[in-house]
Amino acid sequence: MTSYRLGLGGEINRAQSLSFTFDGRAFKGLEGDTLASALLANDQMLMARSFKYHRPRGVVTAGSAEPNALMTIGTGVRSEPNVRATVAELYNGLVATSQNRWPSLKHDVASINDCLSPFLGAGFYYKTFMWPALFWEKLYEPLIRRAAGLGRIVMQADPDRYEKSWAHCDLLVIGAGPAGLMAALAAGRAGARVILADEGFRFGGSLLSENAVIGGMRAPDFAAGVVEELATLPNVTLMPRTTVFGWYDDMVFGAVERVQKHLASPSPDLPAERLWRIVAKRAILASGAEERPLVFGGNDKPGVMTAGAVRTYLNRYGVAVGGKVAVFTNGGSGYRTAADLVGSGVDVTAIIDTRAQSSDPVPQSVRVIRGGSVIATSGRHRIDGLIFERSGFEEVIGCDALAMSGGWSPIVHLMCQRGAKPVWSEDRQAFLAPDVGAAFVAAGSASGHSSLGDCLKDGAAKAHAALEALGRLVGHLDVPEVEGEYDSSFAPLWYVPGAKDKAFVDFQNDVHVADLGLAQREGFGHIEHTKRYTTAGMATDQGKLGNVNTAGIVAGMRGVSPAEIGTTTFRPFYAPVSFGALAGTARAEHAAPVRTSPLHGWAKKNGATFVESGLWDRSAWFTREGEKTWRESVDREVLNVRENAGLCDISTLGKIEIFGRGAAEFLDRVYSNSFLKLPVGKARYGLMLREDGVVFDDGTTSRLSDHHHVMTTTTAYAAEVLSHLEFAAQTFWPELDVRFVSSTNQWAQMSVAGPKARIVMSRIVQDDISDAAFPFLAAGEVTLRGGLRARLFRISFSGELAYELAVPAGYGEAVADAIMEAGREEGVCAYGVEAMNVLRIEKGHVTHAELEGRTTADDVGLGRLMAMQKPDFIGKRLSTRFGLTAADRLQLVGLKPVEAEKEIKAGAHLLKEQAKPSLANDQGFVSSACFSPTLGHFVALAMLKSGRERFGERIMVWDGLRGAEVLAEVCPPVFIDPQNAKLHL
Amino acid sequence: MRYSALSILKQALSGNRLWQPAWREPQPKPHYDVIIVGGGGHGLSTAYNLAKEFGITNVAVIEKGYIGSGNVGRNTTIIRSNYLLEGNNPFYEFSLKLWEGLERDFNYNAMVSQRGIVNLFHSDGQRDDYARRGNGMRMHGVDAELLDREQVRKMMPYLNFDHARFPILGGLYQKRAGTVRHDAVAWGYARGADQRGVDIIQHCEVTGIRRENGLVVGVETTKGFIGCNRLALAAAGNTTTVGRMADLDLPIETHVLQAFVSEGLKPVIDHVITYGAGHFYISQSDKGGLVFGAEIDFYSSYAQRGNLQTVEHTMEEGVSLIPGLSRAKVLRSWGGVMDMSMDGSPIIDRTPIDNLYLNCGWCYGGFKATPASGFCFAHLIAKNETHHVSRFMRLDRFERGYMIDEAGKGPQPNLH
Amino acid sequence: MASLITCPHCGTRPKEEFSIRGAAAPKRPSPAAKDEVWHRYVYIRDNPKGRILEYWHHVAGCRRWLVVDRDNFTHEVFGVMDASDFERARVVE
Amino acid sequence: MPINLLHRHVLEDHISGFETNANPNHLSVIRRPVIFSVLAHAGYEAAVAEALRKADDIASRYCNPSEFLAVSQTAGAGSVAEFLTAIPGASFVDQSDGFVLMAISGPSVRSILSKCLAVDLHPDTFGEGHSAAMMCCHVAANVARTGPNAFELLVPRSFAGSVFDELMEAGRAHALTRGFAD
Ligand SMILES: Cc1cc2nc3c(=O)[nH]c(=O)nc-3n(C[C@H](O)[C@H](O)[C@H](O)COP(=O)(O)OP(=O)(O)OC[C@H]3O[C@@H](n4cnc5c(N)ncnc54)[C@H](O)[C@@H]3O)c2cc1C
Ligand SMILES: NC(=O)c1ccc[n+]([C@@H]2O[C@H](COP(=O)([O-])OP(=O)(O)OC[C@H]3O[C@@H](n4cnc5c(N)ncnc54)[C@H](O)[C@@H]3O)[C@@H](O)[C@H]2O)c1
Ligand SMILES: Cc1cc2nc3c(=O)[nH]c(=O)nc-3n(C[C@H](O)[C@H](O)[C@H](O)COP(=O)(O)O)c2cc1C
Ligand SMILES: [Zn+2]
Repeated sequence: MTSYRLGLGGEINRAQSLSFTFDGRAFKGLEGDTLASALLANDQMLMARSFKYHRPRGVVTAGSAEPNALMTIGTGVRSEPNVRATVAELYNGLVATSQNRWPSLKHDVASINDCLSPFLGAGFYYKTFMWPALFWEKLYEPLIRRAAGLGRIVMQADPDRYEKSWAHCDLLVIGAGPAGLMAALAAGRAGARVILADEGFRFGGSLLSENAVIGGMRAPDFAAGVVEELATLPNVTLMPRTTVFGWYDDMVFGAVERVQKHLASPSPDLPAERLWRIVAKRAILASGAEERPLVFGGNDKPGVMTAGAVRTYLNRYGVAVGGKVAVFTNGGSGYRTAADLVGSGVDVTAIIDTRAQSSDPVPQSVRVIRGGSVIATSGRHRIDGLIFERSGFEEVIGCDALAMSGGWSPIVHLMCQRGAKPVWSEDRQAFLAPDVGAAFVAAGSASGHSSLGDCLKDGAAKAHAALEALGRLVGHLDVPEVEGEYDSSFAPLWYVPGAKDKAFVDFQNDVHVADLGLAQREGFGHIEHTKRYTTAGMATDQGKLGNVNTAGIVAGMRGVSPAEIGTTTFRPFYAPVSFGALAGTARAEHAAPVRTSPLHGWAKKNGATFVESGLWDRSAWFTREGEKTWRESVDREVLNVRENAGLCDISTLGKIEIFGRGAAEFLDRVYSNSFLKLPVGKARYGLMLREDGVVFDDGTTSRLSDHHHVMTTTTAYAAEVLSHLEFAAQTFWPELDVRFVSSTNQWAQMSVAGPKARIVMSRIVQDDISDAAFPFLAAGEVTLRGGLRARLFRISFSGELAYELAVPAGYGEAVADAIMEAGREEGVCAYGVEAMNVLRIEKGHVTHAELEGRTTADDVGLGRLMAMQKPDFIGKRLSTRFGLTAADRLQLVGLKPVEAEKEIKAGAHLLKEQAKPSLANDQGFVSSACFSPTLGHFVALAMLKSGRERFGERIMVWDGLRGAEVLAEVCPPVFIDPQNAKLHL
Repeated sequence: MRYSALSILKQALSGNRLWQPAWREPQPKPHYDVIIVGGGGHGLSTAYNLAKEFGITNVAVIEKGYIGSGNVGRNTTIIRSNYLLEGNNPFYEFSLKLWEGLERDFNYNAMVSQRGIVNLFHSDGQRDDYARRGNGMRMHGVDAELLDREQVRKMMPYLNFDHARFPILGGLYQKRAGTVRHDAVAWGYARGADQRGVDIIQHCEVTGIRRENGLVVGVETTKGFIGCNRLALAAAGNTTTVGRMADLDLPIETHVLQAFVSEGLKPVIDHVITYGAGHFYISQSDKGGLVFGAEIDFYSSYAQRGNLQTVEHTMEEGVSLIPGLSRAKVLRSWGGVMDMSMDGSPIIDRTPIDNLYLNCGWCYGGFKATPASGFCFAHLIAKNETHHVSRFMRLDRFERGYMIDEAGKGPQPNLH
Repeated sequence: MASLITCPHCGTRPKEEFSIRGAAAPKRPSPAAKDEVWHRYVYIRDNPKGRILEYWHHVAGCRRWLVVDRDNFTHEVFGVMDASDFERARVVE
Repeated sequence: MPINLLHRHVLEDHISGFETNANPNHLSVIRRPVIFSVLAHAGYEAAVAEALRKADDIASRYCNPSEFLAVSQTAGAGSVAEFLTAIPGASFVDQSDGFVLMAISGPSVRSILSKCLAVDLHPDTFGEGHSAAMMCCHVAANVARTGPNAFELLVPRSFAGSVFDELMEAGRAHALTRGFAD
């Protein structure tokens, strides 16, 4: 037995044993364990393989910076790769599996890479694999790809729930160690709205791992006491298991709470994780300090870990990481670790101190080697000894674990995410948090304090300052006295010379000191180049352990101060965050809200198939008994509309109410055609341009009274058009008296079209709707039989005699039913957007298939709607540019196949007969096409170079993509009723 | 030193001690024939091409940071030539062809990986648009295939076919598209240019453009004045700042686009995929990280960092398209500042000042253009003549009404 | 900025409630202005790095167009005003 | 042929069949409120706001300085219209079918709503009587505080099903129940 659970101590519940498995082997742990501490308690030191060389690895840390001990937790669709065992809370039934090894963790074939490492130095792949050309794709790359990655994701839907929430506070405290607890307490007692968030599952931070006594209490008990008080304060929100991962503009923080990741049987009513956007007036970063590894030969072997981690396993989890532990340190932390180990009865074989002198208290009977350096370690799956060197002499010491301490770095990540760089302190030999303004400050060891007492005081003081700035009066917070402080100062040694094995700076990515040297030699000396060339700092821990060492070593190689080297850029995420948490509920069918039409129920009853159209569900066609394909239904609907009548749901069109004495003038300026003199009771088709002269949207506007118009827009552009109108009214012409409000949701709107539309509608509408009383383009309020007030417009998209009827949405279904009923004898049918599309193509009406953001009014044959005599309208001035009026522009034409049975598809291009397909020969494209049941063949609308001059020409419809070529005749784009006789029936 | 398996072997045996710097760190000379502002992909490629193709070697590339610190080093590495419009497609196809021979050309493995791109479509209208685009590509001899739903499912069974808000109807597939290792592009060009005599001057910011008698005579920099006969701007997101120094009026607005990488994962995504019902796109790098992105942040920004909302929105689209991503973790997000033009297409042209040349407007699509952009820009600078594949990419096209508006969104850069 | 905008009508709101149009400095010319002026208005952007005025539309809130005065490098917001007030003020100028 | 004027609430299908006794956290849907968009013309903004504020039976919901929603659960559409006609400088349009009115209340109401919207609903910043337009469940809605733990939402009709589902999802952990108000 080399590592084991102590008989006493630790913040674990010895009464609650938990079963779990690792690589199929069953183990037991205790409540309060992390997966890592439980594995160690079971003497499972080998936990993972490194990325590149597949070296055996154990844990290096006891926290969130862990680069090595990554494993997959869970099984099947609930498996999560790359979980750090050091932060994974143990639960009963947990299943953990090691990664990036084959066939097993112990025997990993790819560990051969380690022997090949001289050939696999930094950036080796940039220099080779180029010959022969095909080999890269066929051989090298597949091989490289096979080696890629660490864990494996299961590419299936995740059964767990996720959610997001907002939170607001006066003060956000990040980290619940001594500094954070005091800050939260000071602010909480003062009545401020406080949020205290900590990654850990238990508040206390380093207090849970330390042997100090605070105000007469054991450190963990002190922490528990503070937490207990905070929990009673209604203005304080405690957020354990919550990692603050990003600091964004305006004091918005992103945080992720692991709500149920630690539960054996999660509740279906709660999410697995919850994303928080925390809006804070002030924030305090009390994230502590990270202990730096020492960079020496063999520093990555299982069993080598930071001294602080050894203490945490010992004091917090009651686990001895080894039976014979050696310590390698450049400061007080190593001595403290040795003392705690000895105090718990664990054998400490030696303290090897890089410093020639030190005054740290040495535990009794422990050998201290001053001015020594470890240059190699031995053992494979766990170290069994080390070689140290002093004054030219080497000596071997047996040990089964090695605690190392290379000094401390404040964890300043979050404060550097918005551009500020950390500042090198010669004094503290560390990068300190930058000044980012008073709203966000660091406290405790994150701000460079090292003693526990100072951290406590600093937390309270920073909270007081924040509250004062917010104008809250605060009283004084008594900070208790600390007994058992130790001196955590250190004398940095970036790189331990004389290494006999690789000395790693980035454990996960296997970046060792030689790689850094190579990068310098090859000109990748800037720290960002060094990072990119060697991949140091790019692994899942993002260099939490290695980056400062890298800077120090590069500085050493260049003979400058680390201040000159600096750090690489800190970016979100402080720790990796799941896609799931960031996505929340917006996934699968809930990816975007669904809009349903007031006639949805009616459509469903009538056999509709729905299609997504923007956010709307629209009825596409209505299947009747016996119809096997959508085309059968659509053909029937079209013919029926042309022969009898049909009812189509057009509620999705945008509807905008426009009020004001300036409304007519306003419309005249936003439409290209004239609207000033539109009479009350009339509708008009209008074209809107963008300021660059290109068509923006079309629609109709009706004048209901002198100062009240109602505009309809296309479904797709409803929101854009309203915004456009608001922009024009509010910024171009704020002096015009005009007001808008959308009424899209208020109305169920239906088009009743077909030669029999009037007969049908007159059974519904009380008012006289004869052609004389209600001619084409009439618009106004009417009363339905039964008394309902409605709006009626005589507008036609289909080319038939047609009415658009709008009724309050709640009555939509009833009215549609009534129309169907009233028109039963006339054969009225329901028709959907597919039939509507056929009808409009036959009639040559354009939609956004033609108005595609590059077309002018003239291109689509609507040049007459450019009222150039108006002094101004949006788009007027730039519409006359040469390129927009050139003779060879694509113009709207109709196409019909020369051989009637041939199909024309939208998306095909056009070629002169006999011409070869090439860009130079490209004549245009088919914008819309359909089978016309009315004509018995396919018809299409197309955009053709100088098209209007080419009626009668034969043209090749080239669809190489789908292997089709169809000869077609160019014709005017209106296939039915070019005289518009039907509209005036 | 030529890079090859042999050189690696030799070096390894001598402890990797004799590798030479990939490029020199020269002091600026007082005067160059051509100065290029911007050590991004386009600037370096231009320098490389000037030297290699047009024999102009007295050239300096001036970069304010380290080379590759701009968008060439922070993009999502997608290369493709599936463009719709005549103004774009031949140019990007030319570029793709250059990618295909690039590595042996500049003796650097940039890991050009033609794994294919699938642009998914989710409505009939979108299918028609992609068909039009695909046919346009075919007309120009570019490979394109229109996949139906089942063909897409076969290639990428992990996409959300059963519970999608916007169903996948199919995709436009370009096999020859793919990804390239971003940093290696900058480094390969830099090394190739340096070997041919180009001076790459890093950590030197251009702060002014000096003119005499209307012509540019050189640039003021943080390392002093440097003279030149011709000045070429390739400053991407900072184009306006540099252009202002010569009083250029530019149709450019600077915006930030974010990109993301996940933790390293065993390969699961072989292709480049774009989501047609949103803006999400993704591929998996040879290291195992999922590299992905979505929309710009919509506001003008010169800061290389983005907004949480965009981050969330990107993940929402990602999980909606690929449900299996839910338990994968995002490692890092970053931003790049882009030169968004008023029609979404680039400019490679002369300027009103005779010896000042302009290369900009790449929006979020200029990485794939790097080889062709460098070639055409070098052609223009060397011969004072526009290369025919870039003939539509003119600065005065807006005045003349010849916009190259792929998205059809008009003069609002953040909509492109 | 840009995580939160304080709307003069609605108070502090997240970015997702807004849509952004772009630079507010260009002012729509009079119909009689020269072609060159119109071209500049539609296509040319000062695009300075630093303090800018930008049109934001509070689409999910008051639906007013706003002019946001902010720094596009630090993302600091100096002020937000209703676009109509902004336009009226610059007419007076 | 007189038409059978059956009015159908858009949430009918979402709620029927799930009737429960109301829990402390409850979402109640008002079946037929009267809702008008009221637009104040230039120069009349303050006067229109004031007139609405004073009206009996009508709650005024703020959209922007010149736009309000007048909501009544007691008055008829006709009488509200009559009242609005009398306000100088106001235009208005009936939107009773354009919005769905939901009342949500209970001890956890703020926790539930903070999953749906970004605005700080702390009583110090969003007190009783306060209302504003904001994004709620990805949709532009109007939110009003009607009591210490009570809010009313006005949601565009076409989105109401989506918003309702999201609210229920957000309320899941808080045992949120729902039903029509009658
Ligand atoms: C997140 C993101 C994803 C993208 N994804 C893709 C993609 O998948 N595919 C694709 O094709 N394109 C993509 N792009 C776009 C592509 O990266 C850019 O269009 C392209 O890299 C721009 O050209 P460049 O490489 O020359 O620019 P940069 O690399 O930005 O080069 C410009 C250089 O000019 C320097 N500079 C600026 N001002 C000065 C000065 N005053 N003095 C000296 N030097 C100066 C800058 O420091 C910079 O290094 C993406 C962009 C981003 C931001
Ligand atoms: N030189 C030194 O800096 C040094 C050396 C040795 C010991 N110490 C001791 O360490 C202690 C430091 O106390 P402290 O309060 O500053 O820190 P701490 O380490 O006790 O607590 C920091 C807490 O912040 C949490 N945290 C960090 N980043 C987070 C994030 N992004 N989101 C959520 N939670 C996060 C951690 O989980 C941890 O609980 C003192 O006792 C001090 O004496 C300091
Ligand atoms: C294609 C691509 C892949 C990347 N992969 C990683 C990665 O695996 N790990 C990592 O830390 N960063 C990765 N990065 C991000 C870089 O670390 C860095 O954030 C980015 O290049 C922008 O630079 P900056 O963050 O220094 O500003 C990647 C970047 C790109 C463009
Ligand atoms: Zn607002």
